[in-house]
Amino acid sequence: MGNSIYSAALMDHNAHPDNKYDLQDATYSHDGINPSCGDEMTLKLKVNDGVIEKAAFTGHGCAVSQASADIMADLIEGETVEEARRLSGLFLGMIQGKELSDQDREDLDEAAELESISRMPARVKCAELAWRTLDGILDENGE
Amino acid sequence: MGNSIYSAALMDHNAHPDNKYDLQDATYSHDGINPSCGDEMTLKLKVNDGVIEKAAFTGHGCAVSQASADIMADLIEGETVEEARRLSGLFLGMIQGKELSDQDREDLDEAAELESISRMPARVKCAELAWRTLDGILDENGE
Amino acid sequence: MSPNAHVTDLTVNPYKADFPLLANNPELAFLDSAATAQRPAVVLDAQRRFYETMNANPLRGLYKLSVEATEAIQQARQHIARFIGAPNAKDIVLCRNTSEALNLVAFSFAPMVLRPGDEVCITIMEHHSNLVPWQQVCKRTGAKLVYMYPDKNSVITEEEMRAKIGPKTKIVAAAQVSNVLGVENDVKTMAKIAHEFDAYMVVDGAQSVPHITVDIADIDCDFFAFSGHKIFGPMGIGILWGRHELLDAMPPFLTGGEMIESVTQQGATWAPVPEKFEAGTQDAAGAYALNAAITYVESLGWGAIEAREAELAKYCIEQLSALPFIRLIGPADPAAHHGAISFNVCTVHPHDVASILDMNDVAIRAGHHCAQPLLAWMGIESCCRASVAFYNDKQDIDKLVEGLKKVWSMFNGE
Amino acid sequence: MSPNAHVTDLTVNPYKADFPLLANNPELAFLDSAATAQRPAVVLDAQRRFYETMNANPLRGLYKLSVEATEAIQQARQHIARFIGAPNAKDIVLCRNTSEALNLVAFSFAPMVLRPGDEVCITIMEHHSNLVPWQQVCKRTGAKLVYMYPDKNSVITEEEMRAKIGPKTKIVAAAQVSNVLGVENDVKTMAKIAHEFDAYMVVDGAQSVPHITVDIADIDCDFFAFSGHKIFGPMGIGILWGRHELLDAMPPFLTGGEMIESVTQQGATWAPVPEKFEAGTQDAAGAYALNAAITYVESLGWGAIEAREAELAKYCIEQLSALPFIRLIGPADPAAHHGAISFNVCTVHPHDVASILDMNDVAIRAGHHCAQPLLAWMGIESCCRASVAFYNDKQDIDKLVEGLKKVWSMFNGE
Ligand SMILES: Cc1ncc(COP(=O)(O)O)c(C=O)c1O
Ligand SMILES: Cc1ncc(COP(=O)(O)O)c(C=O)c1O
Repeated sequence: MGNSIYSAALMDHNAHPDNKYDLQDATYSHDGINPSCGDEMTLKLKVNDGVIEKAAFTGHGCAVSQASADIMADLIEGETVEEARRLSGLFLGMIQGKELSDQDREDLDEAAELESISRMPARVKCAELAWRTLDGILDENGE
Repeated sequence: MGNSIYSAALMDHNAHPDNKYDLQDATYSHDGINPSCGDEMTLKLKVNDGVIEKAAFTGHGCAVSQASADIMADLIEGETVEEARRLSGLFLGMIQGKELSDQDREDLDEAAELESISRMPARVKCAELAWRTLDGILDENGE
Repeated sequence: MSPNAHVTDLTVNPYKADFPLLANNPELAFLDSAATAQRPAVVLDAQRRFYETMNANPLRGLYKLSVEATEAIQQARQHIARFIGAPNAKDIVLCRNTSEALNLVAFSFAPMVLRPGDEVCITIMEHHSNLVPWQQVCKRTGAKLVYMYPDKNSVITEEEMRAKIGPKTKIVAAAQVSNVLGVENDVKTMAKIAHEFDAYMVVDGAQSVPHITVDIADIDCDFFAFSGHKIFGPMGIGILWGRHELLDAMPPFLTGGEMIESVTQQGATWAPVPEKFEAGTQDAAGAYALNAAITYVESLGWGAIEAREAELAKYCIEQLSALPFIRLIGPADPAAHHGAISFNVCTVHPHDVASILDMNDVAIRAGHHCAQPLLAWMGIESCCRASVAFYNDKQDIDKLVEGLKKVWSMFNGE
Repeated sequence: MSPNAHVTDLTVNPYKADFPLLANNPELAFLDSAATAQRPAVVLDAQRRFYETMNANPLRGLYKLSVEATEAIQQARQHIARFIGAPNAKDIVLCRNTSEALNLVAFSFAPMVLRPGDEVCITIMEHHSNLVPWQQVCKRTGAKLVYMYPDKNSVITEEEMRAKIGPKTKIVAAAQVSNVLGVENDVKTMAKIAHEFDAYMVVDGAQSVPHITVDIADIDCDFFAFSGHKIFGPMGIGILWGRHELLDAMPPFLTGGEMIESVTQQGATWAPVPEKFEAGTQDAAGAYALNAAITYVESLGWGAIEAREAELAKYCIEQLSALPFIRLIGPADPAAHHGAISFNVCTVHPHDVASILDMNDVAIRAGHHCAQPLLAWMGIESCCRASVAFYNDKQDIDKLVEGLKKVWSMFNGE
């Protein structure tokens, strides 16, 4: 499974998703769906003064979607809404096959490790689910 | 043009269709159409006491349909309705590729010369038009 | 030695050589034939031969090529009719796929018989293509969509049929073989009960035609649909058979060239069945190649195909049952499976299973299999499906089992 | 010597060798490309390559083959979009043929905008496939079907457009190139006028795409349809392009597998454009081969194709005009012809002409050409049509002329 998408980091986030729980004092909530497989996810954010203080998700999905969501939540917690949007743009670009600069890679941190999924078109939607749901939540709430 | 469908008889009937005119004292009239080309024909019969005293047609069509109609009118004039139906059955069978017996061939007379059209599927409908219209006219009038 | 002994010996595979993709990829275990089958060389040859020797627009021309193209279509209709036991080749309508065929029935036939309050009765195991069109027509006509459910052996019992089909029922529609459970539904009894109530029976044959002998005269249904690409023919061609009186009485669906009798500026009349339902240029090459696919299937013989597929299902289910982390979905009896064998790997999502199997050259499907209502009813979101055809062998199943063991150890290892 | 000098030399034909059917039948003068074109070997190779190396059900699978099949479709969409000047590959909807594409617009889009008393405006020279669907939707919605007529040069003038397109018009639909007259309609001006009145412009590109550079961004139409089989691709695949906002707002047409987002027992939501309009398994092999056909056309270059076809039309019309018994139909100016050249032989029915030409290895079409209202308006029941593509040459035209002389002498000889 050398260059497989199932890296140690991904397997670990999937097995122990620290951010997979029902966030009680969320300000925003949004459902995402991956129609090709029926996987669903509910993303909840606690946003205060333009800063994402907490991010958590529930739902069901494959290891790729679960790990991607968990990594995303880690990444955006403590970031401004604006920065979260930028990171989401970087991530979705990467998954669609855009080259990352070294700076981008640094900014995406662990999320950059999912880059190999861009070469597995069938799994791209799994990796995107959380991030698209993030874009949805921000759009919906005029953030 | 050796074994072509354009026999001398066919060309002659096409050029001089004795039975192509508007029959004035017709008892029955029926329109036939060949949808694949839009050709139309009106067949008129004067039937008296179960005998076809006169048969004539008008309309437009190719040499095959015109000659076939003219030959048919020659053949059925003076025949009983019943006999005309039988002849039509023979003719349509032949055009669809059925073998004729010597007796059948004799009964169909000149119409039997159109047999080669059975090997030209694209022209079968042309040859059939008059005969199908004949069947239609007899059905319609409960003959 | 029975005449079928060699075909049921799964260590021997005389079939793969006929299928270029399989022959060229000996390491591949292709277990997704229920989605689309592979094509034997004779089918690809036929498709090419059409374009190289008889290519012209059928129905339109008066020259030899066009006549040949027209005859290619007529011969295909005749062969397809014989193959499914249809009395008349004229009632074989060329479509794009099963989905389009079923939509044709839903758009053109259903509104003739459905009034507000009437019922359409289908099974919970329908593929979306034999489900969503009925939802839509029920919405348009004010009819109600009623479901039949299988028992614990995946059987829709006669009792269940009689509980759901009744005087309000106008249309009953069911898959002859389920693409998820693999079971054969008793569509003959459904048709009988439907007819007792003057309802019409629509059979989705997409998954039955590739695996069992189909005789629509025996089923006594009113419509039957299937896809060429699932029975080793090309993509882009599907078939609708309908009872002649019904096809005759139905208005056309798609309109345009070839399906008319005559057109004026403000009106049109229609060609007879089947042309009435075939607007525009038909895929004559596809029909010709489908004809070749049926010839190929017949050359193998249904006895051999059914015997080998039964053996494959038996071996596959035995092997999967021996894996403690596999939960089988559908009937436990291998004899009840026709092609499809669905399952899940405990704690591992089907997408991950499929991806990891793919890395091991095993192609299966994972997801909702276009049967979301069935999966929801069974309480699962998705599952894995391995589907077999006669060209599979022991090695394919063994690779599947080996791959599944890897999946399990990756997610639960050490 | 101009770079195109060799292509306009009709005694030289480097193209026939690319087309197996033509290469294998050197005696055949194939002059019916407007009905369906011949396919170059590269297209047949592509179709076969799909089945031999990437055959799987697109969109459904998670394994490599299926991903390749899906990519084959996506790449085809991208190439098709570039080819017709569409801004976004996502708005390329796979259909069976032009007829189905136009029916999709008539069934799914037209009811959104048509109210009783509204008008749909088409030209009298439409193919039945861009005519009967509008008759039908007008009947269903209570709208009126209005016709634009050409002047004596077969031109639909701006004056005529403005006389017929007005505040009541909601949809204007026209062929970019007529399959009978061969003329190019000024669909760009039609679109402009339609938009002045907030109406939508539908262009039938079946006969334009094979002969002229098409740029839908320049035309500024709202929908554009064409068929693969007329542009050297396989049968069974056609394309609808639509403006994204419109496709997005339209309800689906055919429903079933692949076009859904999610399905419950009593309802469903739809996938995004274009999948929303693609129910069931698509002809991925057809899309892949159509992609190859477009690559082939582009490798020849539009300059060369247009130059050669102009020369063919010129030579053909010159030769036919020199026969006193031929009555040409359509514009006298050869430059106005794109592919189709229609005519009649005095006193001889077109069917007989076609049959006799066939005996002389010349394939033309005879009949109403799926344009009965046009023919009725011109006061004829049927006519002959020779249609050329770049792979034709001087010999083809000479054989036609020779054959026509035989026709004449057979019917009027001695
Ligand atoms: C102008 C025009 N429109 C539409 C069509 C219909 O195309 P198809 O038969 O591929 O649906 C044709 C083909 O004959 C045509 O010439
Ligand atoms: C039972 C069943 N019905 C209908 C279909 C739809 O067939 P197609 O995609 O060829 O339209 C399928 C194919 O997956 C199927 O399995």
